[in-house]
Amino acid sequence: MDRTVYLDYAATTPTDQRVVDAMLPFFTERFGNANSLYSLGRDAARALEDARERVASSIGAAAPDEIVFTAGGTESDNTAIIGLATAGGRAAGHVVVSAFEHHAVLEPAWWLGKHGFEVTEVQPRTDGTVHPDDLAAALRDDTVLVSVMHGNNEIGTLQPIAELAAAAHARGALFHTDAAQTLGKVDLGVAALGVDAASFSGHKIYGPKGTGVLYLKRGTRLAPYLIGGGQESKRRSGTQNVAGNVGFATALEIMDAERPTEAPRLTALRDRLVEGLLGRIEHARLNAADAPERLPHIANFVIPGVEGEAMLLHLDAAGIAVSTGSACSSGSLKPSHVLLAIGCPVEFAHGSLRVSLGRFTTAEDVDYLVDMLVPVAERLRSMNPLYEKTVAALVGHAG
Amino acid sequence: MDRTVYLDYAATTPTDQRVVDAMLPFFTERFGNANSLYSLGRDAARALEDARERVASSIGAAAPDEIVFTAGGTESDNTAIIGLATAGGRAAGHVVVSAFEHHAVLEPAWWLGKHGFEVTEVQPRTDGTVHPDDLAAALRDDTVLVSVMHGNNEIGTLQPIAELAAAAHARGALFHTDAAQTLGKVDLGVAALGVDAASFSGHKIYGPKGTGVLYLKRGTRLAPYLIGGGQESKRRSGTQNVAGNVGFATALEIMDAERPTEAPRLTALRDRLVEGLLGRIEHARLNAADAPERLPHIANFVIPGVEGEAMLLHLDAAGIAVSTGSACSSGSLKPSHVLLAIGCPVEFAHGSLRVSLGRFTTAEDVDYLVDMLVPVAERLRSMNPLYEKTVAALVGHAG
Amino acid sequence: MLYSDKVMEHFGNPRNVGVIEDADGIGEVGNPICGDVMKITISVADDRIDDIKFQTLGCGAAIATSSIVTEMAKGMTLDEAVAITKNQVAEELGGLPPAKMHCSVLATDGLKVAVDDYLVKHGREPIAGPVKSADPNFDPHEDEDDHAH
Amino acid sequence: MLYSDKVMEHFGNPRNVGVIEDADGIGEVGNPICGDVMKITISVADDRIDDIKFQTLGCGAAIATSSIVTEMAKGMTLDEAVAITKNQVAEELGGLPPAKMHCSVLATDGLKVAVDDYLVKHGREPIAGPVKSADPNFDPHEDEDDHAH
Ligand SMILES: Cc1ncc(COP(=O)(O)O)c(C=O)c1O
Ligand SMILES: Cc1ncc(COP(=O)(O)O)c(C=O)c1O
Repeated sequence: MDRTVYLDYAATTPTDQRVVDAMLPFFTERFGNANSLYSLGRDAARALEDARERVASSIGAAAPDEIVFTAGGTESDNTAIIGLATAGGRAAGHVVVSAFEHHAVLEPAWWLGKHGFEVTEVQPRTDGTVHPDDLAAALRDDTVLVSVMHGNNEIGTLQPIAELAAAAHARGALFHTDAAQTLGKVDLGVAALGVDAASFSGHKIYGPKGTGVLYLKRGTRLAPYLIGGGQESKRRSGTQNVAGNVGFATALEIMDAERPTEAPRLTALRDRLVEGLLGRIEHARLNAADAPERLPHIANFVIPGVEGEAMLLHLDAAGIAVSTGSACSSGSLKPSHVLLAIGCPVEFAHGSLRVSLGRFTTAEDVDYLVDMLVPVAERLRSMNPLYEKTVAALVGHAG
Repeated sequence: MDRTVYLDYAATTPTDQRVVDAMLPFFTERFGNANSLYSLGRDAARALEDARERVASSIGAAAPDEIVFTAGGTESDNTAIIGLATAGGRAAGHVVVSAFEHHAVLEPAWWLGKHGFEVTEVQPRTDGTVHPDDLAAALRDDTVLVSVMHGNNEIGTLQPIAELAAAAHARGALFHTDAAQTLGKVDLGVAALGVDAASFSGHKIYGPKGTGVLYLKRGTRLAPYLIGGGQESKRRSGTQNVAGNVGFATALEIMDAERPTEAPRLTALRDRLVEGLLGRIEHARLNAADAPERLPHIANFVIPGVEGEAMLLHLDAAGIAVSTGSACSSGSLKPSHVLLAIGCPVEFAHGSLRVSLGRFTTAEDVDYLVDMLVPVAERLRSMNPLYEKTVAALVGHAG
Repeated sequence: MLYSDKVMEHFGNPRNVGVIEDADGIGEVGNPICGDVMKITISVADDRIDDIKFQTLGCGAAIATSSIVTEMAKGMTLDEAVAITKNQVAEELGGLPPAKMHCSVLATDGLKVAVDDYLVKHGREPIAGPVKSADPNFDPHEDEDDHAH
Repeated sequence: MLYSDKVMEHFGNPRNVGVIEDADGIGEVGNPICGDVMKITISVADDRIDDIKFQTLGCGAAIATSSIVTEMAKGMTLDEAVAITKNQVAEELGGLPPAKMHCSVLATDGLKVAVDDYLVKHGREPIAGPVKSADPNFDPHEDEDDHAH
């Protein structure tokens, strides 16, 4: 295979060389423990605080101490959901999450549901958006926490966070958003969003894997999740990953610097992809096509009559990396809970294709994907014993 | 300041250049998400599984799937303590930990104590060792979990884990050990130790910060702590830090390869330090001096009449990095819980000095520390309004 | 989750794809809700599987197990074909990831149903015992621990 | 936790270290169990602090605050000296880490006790109100959240 085309930037990104360069000194030279008093430790602490300030300033936090460094989006989400709900020893209450959250939010919400809390899942509508009215209807007097993600990782729809947060606050609940997919990709100010907490992940923004941030608005009580030495002002224990956190801050700054040109470039590429793919693959559909707002870099399709994994493997043989459903539960037989939540029929959800573009994507890459997908879809459909039935049903529906 | 002498290897280590080199490709080139199906993802998965096998083989695990990669010693400890105690939905029971565990074990044990469990802290004896008889006396019919650290991070004493684990097993309890300080530094076989779970940290073995491992014996039930995408066979969610985990495995292999020469070298340096320091600093004492077994690289002293932080800062001015108490709670006014647990009087515990040696330590470094400590101790004692009283008390005691 | 080379080879170049017109036996198993559907058609001569073809909607393992089972069955007596176990299919492919073991059940089930169909159509005794496995879409992850923190 | 340059400068080169023989007033505060002990000796002339010396067992901040408080107090009237607040001490040092604010209390307390000692010894009215702060070893971390998971 000659060509390699990576189109799964929503799953993970390469660490930018500039980020690696910024991290390198902290492995071998500036390796101190940021909690040590001597000069090597103070140097590490200064680098860490500098990284904290840079992150705070990028997301418009009121102060650097609103930034807690974690080991990833999952840890940030777990900490936020369980830590906010149980802060101050609270052992009961009502929690609302959207039904198409990442599992890093859903699982801790379900955990709460088994441990004294009641959990409501708000359904997004078919446009891939959680509507403030639907959230308002789910809120109760004893709702303590609401979590709705900023940008959905599978279908790329943006949620009206400011309105949702206002609705939650109006009922006295805290509001958390999982912004792992939006950080760096859209203008993101925590004050404008009006959230109490937000989760971010380094490896989605060309930073290192195993790094993350939890934004925690000043005065927001949190039961820390990782406990021990009391680092991060007692909000997250464990020796800080100075290199990783410097990498996170550096990656974010690069995103910020390049966004003015990068966002429109990706949007144009995405539109080219959508047009090309829908034009050439019969019966293909763009999921959540009528979303009011979407991320520039994610497009999610249903290719009826085709199974996702088989499609992926054939595209892989052509050097193309894309994903079906979410990347984190490969081997799972379950169709994407996100697609089901927005009303995609389960038999089509098995044939979903998520394409996500990034820093190194070109128009040729996008065209190549479409060119390669045409024969793959044809081949798999010809092997599908039910394909005729499927098409008949589709045409019936569409009519 | 001309000379820099790092003598705090128990707090953290520089990442070995060979480890950095092994990690580098995984940032920019081999950056796939290990859960992705396509070739870049499979490549990452293979590197991850390879790292898992190397770690498993180093610690003598029965199979690679006994290795769970985490983001550090703290996360491994939290996961083990809470995850083993609450596995299968268990909400009550008795847990035993030693009183001089790292806070990454103590805090989750205390958390369990507030959430349905009963917790007993076994006191180590003045030799810095938890005696199997003392553990046996603490065990009950409803004891579900015992955790005693392998090597103490402050005083460097080794615990008789095999005997302690046997005692726990005899009463039907699981046994976990925090081996963050012993991994790579002593021969460590989980089968010989007979433990059900063990925690390790990358940055203590010249690997990257923010990496760790939880060894989990096959068949041991665990309630996962970080939850979400179900990575690490559902035992630890979050996109795996492939670079970091490869770094961990590489660091461990280097430790294993060099231990035959490094352990005796460090032991000799440590003995030289103990002799030099006790010979030249009046009234200084080695803590847990009569321990049956100790780590080659840690020595902990009490310098009566001297306050630890002030001593550290003066040594820092001479380019020396050492620690007092544990590194993770700087700013804390509390004297080391470890020293108190082994019976060190609180007024002396404020004047503790932990020196920990490592790969780049030379005899000159050790001598330099002693040379610099002599005037520092003199100066601080001369500023201590109670020094005469202290000495009188000491001489009385000693007599 | 990594597939063996043999799985990938069969997935990329599946043998015996298609439908035998006027087949002697037809087996259709799975359903699109679960994401796996397999159709096997066989022609039988002298109680041996003379020709066999499949169509499969499903993942890489589903296609590879379908392919290999047709290869294995071709030329076998009906009794031999029916005796093929899911473990033999997996072994023949150099192993399957645990999460994908159910696919080999799909393949052996499809074959059994096709043979059964032939037997019934020809007025013979159907296969003894259940033809299809209880739950070919058994999810190996469902046995997960209760999360507790 | 980072000290300001000024803290480090006073820690490294503390002013007025020692004990005034035949001091007019002596203040001793803190205790070795808490790890902080400070002794201030003053000589007084014309109701002014003519000379002042200290000895301190304690951390960097304890030594630096002791040093600066002696510099500040030297030449002050007794009333002025007694009025020095912990915040003034911290400010004069370019700030103190939150965990170390209690050290500035130790320093002002030591000074007050020494002045009080002088006043009492000289048959004068002692300082109005409590001389020592309630709890100079107040731990700022004790207000931590309950951990819950
Ligand atoms: C929306 C969302 N939340 C959380 C995560 C988890 O982040 P991480 O992989 O850093 O744990 C991801 C990506 O995996 C994500 O896309
Ligand atoms: C004995 C022990 N356990 C746990 C830890 C915590 O490890 P980490 O810093 O990787 O979270 C440390 C070191 O900080 C340690 O020395």
